[in-house]
Amino acid sequence: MSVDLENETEKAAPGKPLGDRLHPEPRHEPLVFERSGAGKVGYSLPALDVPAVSAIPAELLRTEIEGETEISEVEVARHFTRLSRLNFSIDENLYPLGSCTMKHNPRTNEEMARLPGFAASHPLAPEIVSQGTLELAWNLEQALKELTGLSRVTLQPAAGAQGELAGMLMVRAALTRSGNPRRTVLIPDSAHGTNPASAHFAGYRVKELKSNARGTLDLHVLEEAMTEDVAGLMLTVPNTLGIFESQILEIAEIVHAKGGYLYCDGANFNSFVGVAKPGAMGIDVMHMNLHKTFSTPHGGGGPGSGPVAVAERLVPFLPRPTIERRPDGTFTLDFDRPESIGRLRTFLGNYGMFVRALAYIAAYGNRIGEVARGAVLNANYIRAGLAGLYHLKYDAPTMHEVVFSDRKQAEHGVHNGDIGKRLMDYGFHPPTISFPLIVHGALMIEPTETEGKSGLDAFVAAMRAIAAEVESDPQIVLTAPHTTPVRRVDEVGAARNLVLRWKPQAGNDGSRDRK
Amino acid sequence: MSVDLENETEKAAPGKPLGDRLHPEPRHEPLVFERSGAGKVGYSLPALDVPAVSAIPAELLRTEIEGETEISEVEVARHFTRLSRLNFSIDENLYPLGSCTMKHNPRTNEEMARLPGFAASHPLAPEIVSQGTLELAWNLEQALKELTGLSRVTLQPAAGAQGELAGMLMVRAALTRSGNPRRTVLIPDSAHGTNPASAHFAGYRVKELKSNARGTLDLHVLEEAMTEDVAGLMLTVPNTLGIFESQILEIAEIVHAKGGYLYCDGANFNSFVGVAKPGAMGIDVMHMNLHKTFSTPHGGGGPGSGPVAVAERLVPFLPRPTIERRPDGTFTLDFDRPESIGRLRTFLGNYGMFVRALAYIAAYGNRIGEVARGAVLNANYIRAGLAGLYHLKYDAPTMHEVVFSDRKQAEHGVHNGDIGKRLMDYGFHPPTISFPLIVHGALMIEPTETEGKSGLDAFVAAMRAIAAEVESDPQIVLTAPHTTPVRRVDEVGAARNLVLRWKPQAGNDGSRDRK
Amino acid sequence: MKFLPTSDADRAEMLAAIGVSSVDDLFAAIPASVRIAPDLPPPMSEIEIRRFLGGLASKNAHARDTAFFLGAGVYNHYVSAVADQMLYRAEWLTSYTPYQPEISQGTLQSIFEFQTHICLLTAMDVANASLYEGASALVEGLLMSERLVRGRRRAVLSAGIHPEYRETVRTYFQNLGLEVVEVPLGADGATNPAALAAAVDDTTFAVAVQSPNFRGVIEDWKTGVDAAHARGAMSIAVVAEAVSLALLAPPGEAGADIACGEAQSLGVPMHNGGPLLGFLACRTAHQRQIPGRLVGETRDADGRRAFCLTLSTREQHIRREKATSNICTNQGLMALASNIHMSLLGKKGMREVAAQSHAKAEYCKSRIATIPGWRIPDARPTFNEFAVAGPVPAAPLLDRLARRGILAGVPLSRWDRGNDREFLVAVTEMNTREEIDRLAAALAEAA
Amino acid sequence: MKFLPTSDADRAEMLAAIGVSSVDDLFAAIPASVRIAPDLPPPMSEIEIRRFLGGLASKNAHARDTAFFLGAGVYNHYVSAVADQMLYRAEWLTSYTPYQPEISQGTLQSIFEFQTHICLLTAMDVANASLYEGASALVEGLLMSERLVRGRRRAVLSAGIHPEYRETVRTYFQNLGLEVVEVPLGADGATNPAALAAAVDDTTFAVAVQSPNFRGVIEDWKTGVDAAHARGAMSIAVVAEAVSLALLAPPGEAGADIACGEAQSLGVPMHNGGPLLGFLACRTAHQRQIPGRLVGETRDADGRRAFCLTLSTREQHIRREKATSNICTNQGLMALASNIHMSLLGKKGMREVAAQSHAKAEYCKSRIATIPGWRIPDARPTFNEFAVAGPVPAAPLLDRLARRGILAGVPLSRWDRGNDREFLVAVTEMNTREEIDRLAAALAEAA
Ligand SMILES: Cc1ncc(COP(=O)(O)O)c(C=O)c1O
Ligand SMILES: Cc1ncc(COP(=O)(O)O)c(C=O)c1O
Repeated sequence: MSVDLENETEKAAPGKPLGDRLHPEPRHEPLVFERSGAGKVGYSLPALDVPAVSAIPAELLRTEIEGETEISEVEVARHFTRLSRLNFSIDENLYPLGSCTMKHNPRTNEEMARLPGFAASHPLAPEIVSQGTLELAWNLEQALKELTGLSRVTLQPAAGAQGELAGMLMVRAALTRSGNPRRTVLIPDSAHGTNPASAHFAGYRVKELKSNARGTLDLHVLEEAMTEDVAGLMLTVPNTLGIFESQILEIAEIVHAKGGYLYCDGANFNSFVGVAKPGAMGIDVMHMNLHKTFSTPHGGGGPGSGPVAVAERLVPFLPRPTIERRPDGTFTLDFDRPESIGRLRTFLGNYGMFVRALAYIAAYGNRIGEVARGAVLNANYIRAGLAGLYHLKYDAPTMHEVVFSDRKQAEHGVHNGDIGKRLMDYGFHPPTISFPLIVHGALMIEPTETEGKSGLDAFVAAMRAIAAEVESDPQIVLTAPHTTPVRRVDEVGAARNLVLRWKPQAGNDGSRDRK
Repeated sequence: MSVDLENETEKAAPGKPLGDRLHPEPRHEPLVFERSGAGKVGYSLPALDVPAVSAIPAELLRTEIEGETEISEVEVARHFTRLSRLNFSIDENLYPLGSCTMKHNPRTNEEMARLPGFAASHPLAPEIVSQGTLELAWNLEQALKELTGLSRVTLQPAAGAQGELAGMLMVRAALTRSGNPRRTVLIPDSAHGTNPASAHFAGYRVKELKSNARGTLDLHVLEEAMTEDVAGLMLTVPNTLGIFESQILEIAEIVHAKGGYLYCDGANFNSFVGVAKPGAMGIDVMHMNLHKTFSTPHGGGGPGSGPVAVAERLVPFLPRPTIERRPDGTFTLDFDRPESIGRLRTFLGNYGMFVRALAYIAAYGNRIGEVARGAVLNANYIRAGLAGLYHLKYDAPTMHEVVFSDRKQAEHGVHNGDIGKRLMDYGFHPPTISFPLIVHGALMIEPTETEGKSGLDAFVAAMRAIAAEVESDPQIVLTAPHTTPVRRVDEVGAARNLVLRWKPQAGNDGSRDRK
Repeated sequence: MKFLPTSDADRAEMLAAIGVSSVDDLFAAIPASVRIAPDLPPPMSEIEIRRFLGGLASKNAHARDTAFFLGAGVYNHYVSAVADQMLYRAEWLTSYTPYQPEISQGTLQSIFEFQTHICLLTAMDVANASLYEGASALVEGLLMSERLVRGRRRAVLSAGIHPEYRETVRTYFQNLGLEVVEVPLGADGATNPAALAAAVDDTTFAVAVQSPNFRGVIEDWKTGVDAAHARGAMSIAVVAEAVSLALLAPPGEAGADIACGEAQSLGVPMHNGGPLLGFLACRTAHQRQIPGRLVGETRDADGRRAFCLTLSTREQHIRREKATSNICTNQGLMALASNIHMSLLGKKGMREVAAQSHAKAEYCKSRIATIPGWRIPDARPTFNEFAVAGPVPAAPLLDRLARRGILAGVPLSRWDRGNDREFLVAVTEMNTREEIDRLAAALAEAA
Repeated sequence: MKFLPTSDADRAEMLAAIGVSSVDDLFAAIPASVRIAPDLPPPMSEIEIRRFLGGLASKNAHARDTAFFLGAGVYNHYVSAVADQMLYRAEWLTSYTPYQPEISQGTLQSIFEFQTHICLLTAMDVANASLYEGASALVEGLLMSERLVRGRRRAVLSAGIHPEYRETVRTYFQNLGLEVVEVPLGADGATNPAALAAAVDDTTFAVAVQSPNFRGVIEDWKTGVDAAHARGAMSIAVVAEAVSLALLAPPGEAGADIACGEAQSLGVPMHNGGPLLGFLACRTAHQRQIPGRLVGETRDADGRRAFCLTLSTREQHIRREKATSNICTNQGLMALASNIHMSLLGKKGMREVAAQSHAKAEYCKSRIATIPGWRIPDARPTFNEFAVAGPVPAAPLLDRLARRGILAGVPLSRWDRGNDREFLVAVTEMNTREEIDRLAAALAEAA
């Protein structure tokens, strides 16, 4: 806006805030229920071509679904298009949400997943007419085996967290067979929250291991904790600080020496996929997030897919069924797995993600290590660009993400959350700020390999500009964002005064938009 | 933005415009060429599986395409997503661009048009493996015949303007066969520019007919002009003022009495489709815009499709080929049409639009008159809402669109273009302002039937608010828009200093973004 | 490589800025012995990927090229092109969990609307943002119940619950010291109220019943509610065919404490069994024990309505091993698809889909019932799926019919080896009378 | 009706506000005698539309389920999923011609980029925003030439120009007092320079030559340019297979005044022959006579780069019968598709597509040339399409092969009844060697 106009309109409508005068349109989109109106319809169905029979006794029937919509297709299309425009996305700009691996989602993969032979197929169709779906899943397992260097893979878990649970249940089953399931699982204090939660749901107590001053695990800390009551260690590789445990081989030895299992949280596999093999590191079991490393889209919070790769000694315990290739080249499901932990969900898993992930792996083939190389290069470039301006608690070598903190900015009363909000004004998504818990005021930045130098430069420039604003103009950062569809949202108020749904009330169903 | 912050940041960074301080991100998207960089690629191809032969002499070969892109898929996806977000669209809000019929585009129709059997089919495949494409086109012709009440339809013209030309060429061919092609075509002064242009390219001189004070054609004006040197009258029904020529039957009689043909510009068919039949009105030939009445998407300027329906006596002259159903129910192309005007383009026409239009007609079926009823209701509702505030030059009954003018606002120095720009700030697309030429300062508003009452109310409220601003605060209107991705664009400068393409220069190919 | 936007010149500049001479230097922390390149084929081009995966896709029978009667937890219902194409939008497809509300209002509002739809359909108070799918949703419902009724270790499940849901419960329960009791179905195909009540005791924390049950039979929610509440246990209503909620009395009205299950049939394609769409709804009193994400309404700094994730102190990223669940990523995009679908269908459409599915299933049932040698074993009313028993082993017959383009049903032997004659037939608004007649004719031939 | 968002209550309120009692009252101006309801079937639901049109689609052979060698103006080239899916975005799909630049910068910048791509490929100075397709693009090029060389009435066309383009020219010319002279091809399949030059005289306003010509033969642009310029006529280069521009010497370098034709093969699916993508490029000196829309670069009120439609005084909405063309709606969305496609392929990819198409065509040619009874009639080099002459009538043979899943080519008898033995075979990067071998084997069988 030009300064002239500011004066001009100030004269014309004194007292009214400038923004309101210039931008009269309410950016607010009513709830779909508030757009409802009696008599409108958004669907069409064929006329019933059989007798309109109901064989259901009246007492088992419901009345009208009070409050449900009556709305036209036109309005629904517009509603969701408008809503979508309130979202930030990878295709808008750099999305450096650490630990989330927000990379480009290839569109071919979307096309493939929507082929009727996949999207309109049914998991319980006879195997003789499902050979393609089985072969695809089998192929994906082979590829993940090769990339992990492990013996077999289950594709069943619906996301990383369910993969963790599956993995720990297999560990427990193996230990149980050896006579003692043990009681404790070791987890470093830098780990993601799903690790302790999953260990808990596998029936274990969690013992937290303190990271050392380099952000990694001290061998003597591990040695001390690693008793014969410990089922295993859940290690994120590289860890959530983006630091690779360079003593990984020693770590594995210590765990194995006590009969434990080394679990790898593979959420960060993007930093070494195709470069190094977890199996060779002594890892016994590892989940992968297809929605991270293998670029299946995050979809605003899923669906994900969390395959788990295991070493030979855990194979008997894999979830049921496994996918097998018969000598004649046909494929079949094997339910006859007596030591299996059972199933974690219905059917084969988030199959649509398998299609996308296999397409992704095929596109890279034996050059998939370039993913990791690009990711690590980019994170290090950002680190170089911001070093000195933001505090780096742990300065060990950075892999795919770098975790700064707000320590310098906090002196001016500005915190990591504020910096994140201000980044929005610069056109970027904030970094992860909610963890790792061991970095107070964390700014966990993961650019991924699908960001080019000019984008990284712009991001670094924005972070530098914000660092300068914190000194010259902290208020602008503290009150950020200024340019987003809504201003800073009251999250405390949301939790205090819970409103978790819309409720039909006389008059608000289809009545005018709420302000 | 809050007033507090304005003061606050003004203190912190005096002199710098507030908007720049709050909104530091340049909203500008570089050209795709400016994102290029040596060594990047955005495609993948299979390895060549035949010998890498070239049989082309060196002098017929080119060197590298200087300036062409080298860019990754990731960047291209982001570039076009970002660019798209600079566009207004129907799915964002009311798009009342008069004469353009910006209605909802059903998504089923997109799905159907992309079926491989249509989108990946070839117009020259043998008819024995193209029966589906032929049958669909034949079906569309039947439906358009029924809706127009005329005898046959050619689907070939690529848009309305080409349909006009096809229609006038048929008129000319018929007259030529009767011995005299005649020299003149009559066109009311309210007509769209394509009418005279098309008449011209059909080899006719144009004689403009002055509209009367009611915005329609006076019978005596027509009678006087309608000599035996006149090939026909090109009439838009209803006309571009949204007014139906209630003397249409008398008009037809006058034209026919002199051996002329009545051409109907059917761009406004949306206002009476399914309600009345042009054939019954005495219309001899009429084009339709599938991208208006039949909801095929406008695509930012096409593709369109402009089928032409004709009365029996023009059938021999239809473009070649026609689509025929054989007695055995199979379909074939008939090229053997000796009196045909020939062809206007390759193949059958914009076939993808046929698929969409047929899907649309099928969805309404015999209830298609509701389209017209809704469109006319909505236009009249807007008229009622704005009457008095904006000047209405012609107050004859309104069909699907209403044409106000800026006469009242011009007294305050505000013109139709300014009002349109200001509407953008209220979240709406401007009305058509470039025509009809007989309304000075026109505001030609066509809401279409796919807009609900709440949207119309919001639009009326915005127009009323602007009318008030024009009196209280004209500057804010004159300098509008204020909230769009770019501010008011210098169109005069563009024409004066023509820059019609990017040019490769040493250093700007892949170099940093231009400001 | 088309997904990598770094030119050679850029890479060189970046390495210089970092201060290393090659990208490999950045991997120094990884022991050399484990740096092993994968043995994979060379990169495949887009054209080859389409051939490769298109070829695999073409080997599968699917709902668009067969007469299709498969169900058993995944149903072939109508999905509008609007819902389908909306998911292509990058703003929905490529965004993350909406941690940052200022730039995620689209996703947040959509989840809020989804939560509302689920509440309206189930007649419950609160619903979460989605769970993985039906089986794990039941697990979460059970674990939530256990937290709410502390000290009890036993869950009573009707055997009418989908067998894969029950198997999943056993997987999750096996190491938590929790016990499952299954109550077999009566001869009429429904849960026997007396048998269910008898299985519940003071150690029972939850009673779960599915309706329509796995055999398609409509259960009375009160059976489970009464049995549970009589002993102070939580009552869980399980739904595997959510379309039924539009026609049948909802669990909330019958007093269920938790309603959970699978909402795939409300707008999500079958996807060969995943991604599906788990849901869980409960009473306000229990909302702080609900697993998974929740979106709440609030205000922004200017006082405008806005939405954000809320009650996250229940979740793993804050409460770690004490969280209500380990779930993190859920089924966001599928919840969006379902929100769009439910919004389009609305009050009347959801009911009409349900009513048509039921009427067509009844027609199908009556056709099969009259074929000599075939019977409908369950006497109780069904919704849109039912068991049939034939004169020949089911699985080989179903294979033969599949080869002829009829996916006639799901053999119960898949979960119950001894039961080799029965299979489930599911019918929806997508089936035509002609297809049903074709199925009946094919079965008649087989008899 | 799901496309109508007006509830009954809304309608009543609206009628009241308008002051009429029924919607029918608003149609009073239309004579009652012509108000006739159409005799159409009842509305079809979305499910039925999918069945109806899906059924029609399934009757057609197409490029994804056959060995595909059809061309003759429409080619089966690779289109990336990025280009395809981008077109779904409402912002591209449902917007109008960008009359209002402040809210149309996306479309405007894309057109500006498209114009640039066309200029780079053709080596011309200026290109427009698109025309309908190749044939009408040639017409526009000719009419533009006539305006620039006032007073001349004759156009000389090589017979190597696509027959449907030539037919279209005759349709447009018939009433404008303009004359067409066609110069037959030489026995080697190329335009004969001497014959062409001889056909040009001082009444000639333009000379048009197509390369690769309709038989696939590569012409030397200089043939047309020299013949035209020798007599002061405009030289028009016609392109029907735009992929060739990435490999062959561009018309601009040879001195052509206008380059025009069909750009479908650069990113637009075949669409059964439409929508396609006409283009026209010219010299700066002639830019004020160019037909169709043009986008120019300019500034906004804040001095930032912006784009807008420009030189609209050439166009019908301002100049009416004196406009450079009657075109209004053009092929906007296809120009976007092509811009995305060309941007993705870029410098290297466009060349590689062209080189692969050529190499595969050469392989195919050499395979067919060795089959007894079959010959390649044209001696001159071809790009990716060529005529073959066989021992049996072409059309029935092509029908037989089509039934076996091989769309082997386009019979020349379609445009030239007497020529019943020849057909055109087009080969692109989409064809595999296996398909080519299959084609050769099938032809060998037929011999
Ligand atoms: C390090 C880490 N571990 C585990 C998870 C859990 O994975 P998911 O969200 O797929 O369940 C995540 C992601 O959110 C993560 O970042
Ligand atoms: C009244 C009228 N006639 C003719 C046309 C030309 O149609 P088209 O743009 O499809 O060529 C238009 C639309 O632009 C129009 O509004």
